[in-house]
Amino acid sequence: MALPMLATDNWYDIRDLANLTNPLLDFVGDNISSELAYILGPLIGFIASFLIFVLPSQLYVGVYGERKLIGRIQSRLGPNRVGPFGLIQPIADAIKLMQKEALTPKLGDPIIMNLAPIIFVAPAVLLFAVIPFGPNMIVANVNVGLLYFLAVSSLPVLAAFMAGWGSNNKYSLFGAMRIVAMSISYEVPLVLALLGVALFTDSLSLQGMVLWQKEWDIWVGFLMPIAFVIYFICVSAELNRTPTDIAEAESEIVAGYLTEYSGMKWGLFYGMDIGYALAASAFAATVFLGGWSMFGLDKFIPPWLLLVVKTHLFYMLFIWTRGTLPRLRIDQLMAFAWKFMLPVALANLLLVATERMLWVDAFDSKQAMLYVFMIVNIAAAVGIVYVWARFLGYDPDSQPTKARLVKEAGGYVPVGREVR
Amino acid sequence: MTDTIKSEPFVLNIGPQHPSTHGVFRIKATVDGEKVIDAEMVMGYLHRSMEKLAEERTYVQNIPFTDRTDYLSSMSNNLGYCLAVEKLAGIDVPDRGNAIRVIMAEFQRLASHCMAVGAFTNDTGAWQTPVMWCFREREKILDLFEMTCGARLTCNYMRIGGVAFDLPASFVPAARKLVQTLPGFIDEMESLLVANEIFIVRTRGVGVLTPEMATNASLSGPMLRGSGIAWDLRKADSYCGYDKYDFEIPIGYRGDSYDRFLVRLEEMRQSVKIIKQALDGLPGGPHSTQVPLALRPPKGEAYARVEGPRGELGYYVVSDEGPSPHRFHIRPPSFINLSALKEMTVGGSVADAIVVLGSIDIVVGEIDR
Amino acid sequence: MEGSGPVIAFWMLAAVTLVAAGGVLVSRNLLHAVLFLILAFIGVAGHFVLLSAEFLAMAQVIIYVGAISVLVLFAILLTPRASRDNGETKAFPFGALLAIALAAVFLFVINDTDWRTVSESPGLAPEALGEALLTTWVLPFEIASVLLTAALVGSIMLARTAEEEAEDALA
Amino acid sequence: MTTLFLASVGIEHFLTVGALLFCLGLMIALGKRNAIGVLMGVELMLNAVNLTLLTFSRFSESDRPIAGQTFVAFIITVAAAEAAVALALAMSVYRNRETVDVDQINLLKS
Amino acid sequence: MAVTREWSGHDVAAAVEAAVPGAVAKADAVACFLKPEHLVEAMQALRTGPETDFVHLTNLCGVDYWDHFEVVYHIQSFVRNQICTVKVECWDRETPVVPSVVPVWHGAWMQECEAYDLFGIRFEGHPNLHRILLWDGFPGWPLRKDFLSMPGGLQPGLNEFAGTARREAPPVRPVE
Repeated sequence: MALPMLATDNWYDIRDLANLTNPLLDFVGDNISSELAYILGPLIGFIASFLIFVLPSQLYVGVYGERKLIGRIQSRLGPNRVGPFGLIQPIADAIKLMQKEALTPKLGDPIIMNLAPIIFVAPAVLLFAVIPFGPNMIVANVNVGLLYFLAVSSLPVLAAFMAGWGSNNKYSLFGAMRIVAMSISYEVPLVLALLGVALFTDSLSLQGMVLWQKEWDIWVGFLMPIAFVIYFICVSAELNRTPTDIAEAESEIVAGYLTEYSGMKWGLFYGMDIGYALAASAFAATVFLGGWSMFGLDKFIPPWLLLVVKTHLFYMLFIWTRGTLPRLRIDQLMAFAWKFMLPVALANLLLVATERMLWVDAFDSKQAMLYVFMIVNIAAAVGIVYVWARFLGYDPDSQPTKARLVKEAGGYVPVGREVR
Repeated sequence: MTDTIKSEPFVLNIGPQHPSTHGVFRIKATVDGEKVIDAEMVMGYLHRSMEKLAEERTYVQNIPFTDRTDYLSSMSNNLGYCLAVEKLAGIDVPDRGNAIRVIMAEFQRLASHCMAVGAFTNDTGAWQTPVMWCFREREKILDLFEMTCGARLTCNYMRIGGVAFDLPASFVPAARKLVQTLPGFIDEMESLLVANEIFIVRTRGVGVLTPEMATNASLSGPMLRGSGIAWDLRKADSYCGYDKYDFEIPIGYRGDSYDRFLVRLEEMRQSVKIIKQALDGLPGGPHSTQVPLALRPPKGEAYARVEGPRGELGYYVVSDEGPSPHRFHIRPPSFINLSALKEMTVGGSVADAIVVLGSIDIVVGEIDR
Repeated sequence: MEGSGPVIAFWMLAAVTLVAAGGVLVSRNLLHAVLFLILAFIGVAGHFVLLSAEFLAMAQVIIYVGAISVLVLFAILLTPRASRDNGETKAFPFGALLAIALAAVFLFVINDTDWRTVSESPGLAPEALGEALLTTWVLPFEIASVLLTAALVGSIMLARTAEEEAEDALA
Repeated sequence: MTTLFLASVGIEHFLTVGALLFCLGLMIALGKRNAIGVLMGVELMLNAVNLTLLTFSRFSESDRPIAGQTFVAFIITVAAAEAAVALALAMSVYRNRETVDVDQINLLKS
Repeated sequence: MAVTREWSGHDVAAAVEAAVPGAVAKADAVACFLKPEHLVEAMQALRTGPETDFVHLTNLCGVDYWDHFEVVYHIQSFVRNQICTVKVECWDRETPVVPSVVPVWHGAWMQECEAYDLFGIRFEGHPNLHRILLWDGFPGWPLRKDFLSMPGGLQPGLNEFAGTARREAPPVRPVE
């Protein structure tokens, strides 16, 4: 697929950092033997992406922003002691964690337990490989980027399981069992939701999806609101964020599979949890929110900056839900995935497939029709959710929200016989 | 075909150190997968033998002990003990003293229910936000306590025959200002949680207590009222002139955890209502009657109880005409409210057990004394 | 397949895959065996990428690593500690002999046959696979979906306890 | 084999890996006592077959190389179904017999 | 003004005598003393009687009067808004035994455990009588008046329980 280039591809044009790295890679390719280039290429890409995206956002917007924002939600200040506005707090935390002793339970499985954080870290970094940051800024433009993302994001579940198993702690085992059971359930509606996107944009590559959205000037998130919401719910379940953080439910099973971890081993889990959340947010920004494109605005603003901003706006949703919602029980979560989200995702897929067929065959790929579809789909989303919820017997207004009031003390008052 | 065998049941220790046991309290739960099939309570980690110690101290010296049983509602504890001794010795309290006692007890109920509601929502998994909001309001109430008696948590404010000091001049305006803002806060909590779908599914039908079960298990307070039994000692046995105030008893529908939560929220509203009336009709006169420091009540016994935030808070005092009580027994509501814990948790999941424990609203200092 | 990149990758992947498979064979702890198995699956997926079948490589990771091995882990968790031993039966030497003999035959055939090969990859995009599945192979495709449904229902029925069946009958 | 064995990778290499993997899987499937262990061996064998099929699809002269990939897709599908059923069977056997040792599952023996 | 009616001991005695003749040992202005052998029966009558209707066991505690123990029950009715005090005397200091009222009120379960823990009063028929606040093997019954003057000169404090003295000659063995 020919990529539409920016106005200039000079190396000093910071709107696309690829302009800067490509001459460097060319130089490497010309002067160094190809064996070394194979090693150097990923290394440069890794360091660049880490510097541009993972490290700064993780430390300063992930950790600091989350703590600051959740502090404001909880009507407190958040970190404000270390450095100006508490900005150096994440670094102070990291130093503190590194100084702590890394404990291993005597009866645990030390190999598995120590291996788990390492296995947990690797996929979080690998996930960013297929996220396009700009027209040329993509580490690996795999033509099955969507599948790659799904495949790699199924690996941390194993690490969490290993952590829970190796700790030889009952709470940890509970957490491991819960995360394994949940990840299988939530993968299904997630894939079905993303299938609709792949169907409509006619691409399995993330860059292709961004280009489609740029071409037709519409965001998939608005075109398929059901898929967007299902993606958000499923991914928050897989990431263990409230309201679905049952695998490390603090008030029930202490910290789930993290109970026995301490020091930097715990720090890796904590940091990479945010790393996964950021990766999932970047994925959502790419697939549903137009990626680095922004209705022509990306001509003037660096596209990678657009993506980063969108990513963090989406990540804010995670923090917001975490700060406000209680946690569901595991059987309720399972029932929600299988009884509610799966049928709704199937209905969405049917709807989207029909529209795609109509759009290509009957309407000859007219842009205006996309906006019509958008309005139809938003209406349909509300309708489908409402109808299916009613079918499952959910009635929001049937619950009393005020206690009954009686004037006089006495014995048992049957329902409906109170005195106001 | 042999009998079907499920996965191995194993014992899960919830506590003594656990984020949701609200202190050093332990449930030995036997679980089968996620399902609790047996629950045994282990307590006593905080036992300080207060009942024994009280037998060696004079009646007045015992008031600070009562602060430290239920450390979240020390005013109510002081009140219950003072009422018992007054009943034993036949001492009358002046009107102003009674009104101040009512104001303090109701503020204490508000502060304690703030903690109860916040901790309960924290147990359901609302990560700290409601707790922090509740703390914010509770701090304001504790500021008032500090203004009155110099202490925030262990107030030691009530005395036999009245209260320790008269209210400072700035108290009434400050209290009025606070009472104006509190209903808004309760509305805020309601809008955050009451109609929250996740909160409802987590608490509806969890830990259901029928009225018969609740009565039989000697429960009291919001636990009893959540099951639909209209029983409030402020109404039934109006001590301290509670019959002068106009308020209502909130009761629940089915006796589940959600009902208990609703009852607590509504009780906060009613407390605000009572405080408003008490502030409006605050009588003049002395705040306390003179009582000899070395009080020697006549031989006999008295059982006085107040409606504490957690339920019926009773004090049973036996006198042998000595300077210290012959027997001093506290009827701790959270201890006795635990009687129904096993019935409520067995059959549910571990997550439900935590919610049930949160809805009981235990204070371990009071359980173990 | 020329060039040092694919060659290095192949040797590394082959080593990882075979060592992991050997680990499944020798590890006495069933859980360690499953973790080795996952490593072997990932190695095979790497081979798929080398063979320019990216779609199938991703499907391999999603299905084998994300689903099947997780399922195996779940089954191990639900059986008690006593049956987590991964020892060998008495028949192991015969099985091993058979397998070694088979391997000898295989290796002989592989090296002795004159394979008529193409040097460059046919370059199959995922679209081609999809088109093949829904045109030429549509009947097997449908049969496979029916099979999956049947397996789903069947495994649920098999794994249910009598107690749960009684509960469902009441509901 | 015109080039050096180590310096270039051809069909033989992939086939060798597939064959060895198949034989290891066979050894596991035939020799393990635990039913779940046996299942792991079978999965490895299926993977080896997949690898071989894809190798032929990539290297063989053919007018329809996609057929190999289609076969692999079907095998993966069937393997998933097979794993689910086999594990459900293991669970069921464990419940009724309290063991997943294939040596002791001998219901048909009188 | 709604005030809970407090029954005098004589009223309770009359009500008990009407239902279970011979169950009352004595009665005074405060409390009605029941005979231990008729305790459960009489309590059941108090609980179910239409006039009495004492459905709620509010408080249960033991009292040590040097020569005998009393177990005090405060029971109340919600519908009739009344409360009364019932007592049982127990004159055997070595092995005090009182019938358990758990069959009547489930709420007595933990309170009887507590009374057993602190006074050593055994409640016959209790489903699971154990030390609830103190640990098993705690020497003596701390709320008894003679706890500090036990043979062996036992004094309160951690040293006494953790040290060697207890291991050599435990002053008072727990009953179980």
